[in-house]
Amino acid sequence: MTFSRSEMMIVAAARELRGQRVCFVGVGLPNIAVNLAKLTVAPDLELVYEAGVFGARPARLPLSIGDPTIVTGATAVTSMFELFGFYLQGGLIDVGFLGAAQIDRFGNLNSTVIGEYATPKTRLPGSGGACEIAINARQVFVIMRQSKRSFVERIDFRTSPGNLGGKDGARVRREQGWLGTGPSVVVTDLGVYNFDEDGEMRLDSLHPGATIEAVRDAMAWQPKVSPTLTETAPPSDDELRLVRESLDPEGIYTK
Amino acid sequence: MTFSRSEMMIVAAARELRGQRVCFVGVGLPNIAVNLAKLTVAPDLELVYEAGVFGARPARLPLSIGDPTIVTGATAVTSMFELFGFYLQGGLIDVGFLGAAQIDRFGNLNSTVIGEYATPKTRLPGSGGACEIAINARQVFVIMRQSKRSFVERIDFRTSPGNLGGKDGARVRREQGWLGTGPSVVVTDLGVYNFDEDGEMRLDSLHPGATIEAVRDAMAWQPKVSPTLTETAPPSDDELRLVRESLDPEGIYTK
Amino acid sequence: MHDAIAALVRDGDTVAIEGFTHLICFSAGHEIIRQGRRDLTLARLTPDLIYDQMIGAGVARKLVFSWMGNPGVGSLHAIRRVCEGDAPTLELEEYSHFGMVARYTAGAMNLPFFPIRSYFETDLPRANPLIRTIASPYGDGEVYAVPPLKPDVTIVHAQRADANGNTQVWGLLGCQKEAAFAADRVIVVVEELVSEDVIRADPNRTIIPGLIVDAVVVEPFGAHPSYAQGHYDRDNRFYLEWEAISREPATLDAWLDEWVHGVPDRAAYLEKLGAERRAALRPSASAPSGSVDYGEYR
Amino acid sequence: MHDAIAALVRDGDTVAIEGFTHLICFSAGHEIIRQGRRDLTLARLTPDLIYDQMIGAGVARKLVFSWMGNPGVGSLHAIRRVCEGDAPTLELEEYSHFGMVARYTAGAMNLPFFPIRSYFETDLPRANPLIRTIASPYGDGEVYAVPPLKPDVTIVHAQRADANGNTQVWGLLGCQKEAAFAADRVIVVVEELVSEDVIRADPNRTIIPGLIVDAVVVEPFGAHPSYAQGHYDRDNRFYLEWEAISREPATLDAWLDEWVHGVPDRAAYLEKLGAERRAALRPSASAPSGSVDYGEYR
Repeated sequence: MTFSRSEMMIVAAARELRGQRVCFVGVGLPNIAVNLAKLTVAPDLELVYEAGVFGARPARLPLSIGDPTIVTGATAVTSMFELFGFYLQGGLIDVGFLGAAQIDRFGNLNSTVIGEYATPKTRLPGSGGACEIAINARQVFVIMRQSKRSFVERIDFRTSPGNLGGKDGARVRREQGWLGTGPSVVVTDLGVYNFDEDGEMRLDSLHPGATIEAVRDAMAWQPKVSPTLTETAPPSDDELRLVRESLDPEGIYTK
Repeated sequence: MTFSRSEMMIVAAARELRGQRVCFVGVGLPNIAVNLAKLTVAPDLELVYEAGVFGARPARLPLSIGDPTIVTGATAVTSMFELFGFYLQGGLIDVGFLGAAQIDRFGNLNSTVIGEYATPKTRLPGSGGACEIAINARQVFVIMRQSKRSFVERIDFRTSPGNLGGKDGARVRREQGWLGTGPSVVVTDLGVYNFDEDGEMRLDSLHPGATIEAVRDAMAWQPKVSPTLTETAPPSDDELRLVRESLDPEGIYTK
Repeated sequence: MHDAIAALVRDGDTVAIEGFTHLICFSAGHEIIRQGRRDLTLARLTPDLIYDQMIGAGVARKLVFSWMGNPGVGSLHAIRRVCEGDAPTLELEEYSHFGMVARYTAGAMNLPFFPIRSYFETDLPRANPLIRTIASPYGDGEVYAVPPLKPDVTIVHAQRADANGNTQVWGLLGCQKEAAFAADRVIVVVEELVSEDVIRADPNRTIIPGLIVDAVVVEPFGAHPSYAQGHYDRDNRFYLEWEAISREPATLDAWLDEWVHGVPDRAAYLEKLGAERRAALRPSASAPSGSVDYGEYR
Repeated sequence: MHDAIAALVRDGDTVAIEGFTHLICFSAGHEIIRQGRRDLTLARLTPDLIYDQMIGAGVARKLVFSWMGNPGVGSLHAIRRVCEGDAPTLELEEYSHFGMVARYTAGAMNLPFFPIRSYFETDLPRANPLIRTIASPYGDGEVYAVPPLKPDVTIVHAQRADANGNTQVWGLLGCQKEAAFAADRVIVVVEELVSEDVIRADPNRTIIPGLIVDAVVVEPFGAHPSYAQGHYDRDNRFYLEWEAISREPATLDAWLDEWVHGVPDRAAYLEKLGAERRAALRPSASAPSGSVDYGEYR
């Protein structure tokens, strides 16, 4: 079957969840990716929704992070104090998903402002729970579409810390007692990146049809490329069917 | 009707609750006094049980502070985090009741040890919630039977702060931002004490049959006596009937 | 609602209409607009459409928040208009979700601060100097502190309460409890007024005691276009439409004229919305919790 | 129970059997005695009879607590024997109720401390140097801090759970949730094992998610002589009898021999207790919570 770049991105993100246990879920792309993973590579994945739901069994694709369909039939509903305090800060979350308006080569993220903080060109939503996920989830997966405007040399505001200045990132996290080890994967519409020993993004896999030139055109720095760069396996018919028929039948996120 | 000294003590304590709104309840004497007040002088009194119950409607006299009868039919049950954090420390409690093994003239209380802390002659229960009630309830009422062993010159351990060193008590409380103004009444089996402007206990009312000499024989210091010392009105027949028939029919606390 | 807002919400107050996606009391926000309150400080984790409407209507001078967007849809344009560019007219005080929850919790507990493990190595403490570090007294490093938030008024929507304000909620709990205990005054707005016996049958379900409640308002569908678990669904169509309505001051004003100033109260709003649209938002079937036994102890 | 304790409770562990007067898991305590664990640090707000029995049996070297008594009756004599006089053999670490709750909460939240407004002008910080002052970073004075408490094992008794350990409780909640989230390992002991559907019908009733539970043990009446709301009452007769039993080492040992070492498990204990005594503890009538509607959203 043919597939869109968004579909490839979702499928690639879902596959990264193999072997993971507890995932913090936001709405939109991460929600679809996580639910696809649960139906395919990670049947035992436990989902924790930011709105305070554990063990959700949504009867439809949730339209917002607090859709009533994630509550009915769930295992547990908790206050946000407990959700953020006991589940996230308490260290129970293995993987948190983040997106942002800007990312730098070390995986630091901006979802607060474009321009100066006091007089912004564009006022973005702000942290929400993002800075908490970045610090307290054991690992962070990033899903973002690539462009020169979003993959930048310098982010305008650091909302969610990634590997900080690169080499020193792991040390700072350890010394300050963070539970999270930071971003481990960035999945885009063009490829999949991991982080090298300097804490810098490195292109490890190119999606079918994408080229290194297309990747370079869609980011503001010269990316490191793995010597063993591979091509991402295209979405299988099963994966596509699940996305199209069950997870996003109206194509809200995947067109 | 004739009455016991314990009955007089309970009735006198209940009468002190006139006009009060929200009362923190422990089990035993305070429980009976508070429930008597609700049936007589303070029908609108709201009871908050230390175990986490608001608006209890016990179908029988609760045997312990966590008796299931205070739960069934209550208005709200809360975790202890909320009970102590939101209700007590949050400032919603108008009156807390305390007893102790020792009290001094300034209303400081000991319920921890007799003797040295590390090698005690008698190990008492400890604070429980007492130090929190003493600091955070807007006012504290004390109910204790008098004796030279319990009304002492110097308490062995300060579990619950009263008026501290006397004069300076109110200032220290204010400067440290305590919500509570400290002890306002001490009801014993012999009389009722209030606190004077120096923060010292002052005998204001003698129970029927008690004398100043009996009071002096039952405490280790020379008590101040109000120039307008009165005699406590004896328990009315109604008050006694309520105590004997409804609140403590087996005479556990009132004999 | 008119009387509760008139009596309890004053110009210059800090007001929190809480509820995380669930039980957002739009009807109270609309009444505040109708009564023309000014200079409010509005606090909420997610300003959502209700604060976009209120700020678009000019009731506020300041916003305290953690995530500003139209969830699942896009932007809050009325708010963006007054905080972007060279001369923002709305003051912002910004935290993260947990920071806001911790602030309400500190307020409810009468604590001078609440410690959390957020904000490390971010620009947020620079943007908001009230986010400060605090050293552990056990020699094991620093965490961040946020200050207590004590609203003058917290407004909570709920499925049910009794006449004394004892309030029960199921589904997402957000931080309504913390925000209510932190507040000086509390307004509870309910889908259903029930007898005391209904509340007392299940005391563990009570999240707010009448003790701290100043007014109980009965307004079914008062959380529309957000939702009330078991009563009605989120009206997602309206959330989508808001994107266009809020994009221009003129369309926003026209909407306010029609749907807020143009109706005297929630009942009129609901009539205007129409029975059909309301019916379409009802759950497709019931999903009963089942009953547990507290036991009689005599 | 045998297997859960054998696998999850080790010599030297810090163990918290929580439950404030309600749902105190005596059966787990007895199994720990039977298996001869040593050098435990026992944590609990109110040691109650269960820790008097365990400390009398010699399993512990240290007690972390806030109120030590036989509630409504008198003293815990076995504990007093080892902590009074010139050569106490039990180490005590003492807080107040809220201090203990705050410690579990800090443990559950991975905080280095929890701030509370207790201990001002008392002798408690002198008696326990882990109670320390901390200055507010907002210049408005000092409060006290307590350190996190992270038990190696927390044991919680509950009315019901599913096979995955998703646990529901009604009635007094104590601080079981905080103690469970703070722990490395969690054992849940229930009156009734229910299907997942029962739990999922009322997700707001779940206080502990299976995610943090290592073992589920089904033992009806496992909290006797404490109680389980809706299932059975406190056996006050036993609390009264304990006063005499615990007063002398000989009577205590005889009781342990008969009721702990002398029975292989809880079923045998209950049989020994007798059907009549158990029946007398049942609630006099049922008091149903009633059902609420979560609604189906498809």
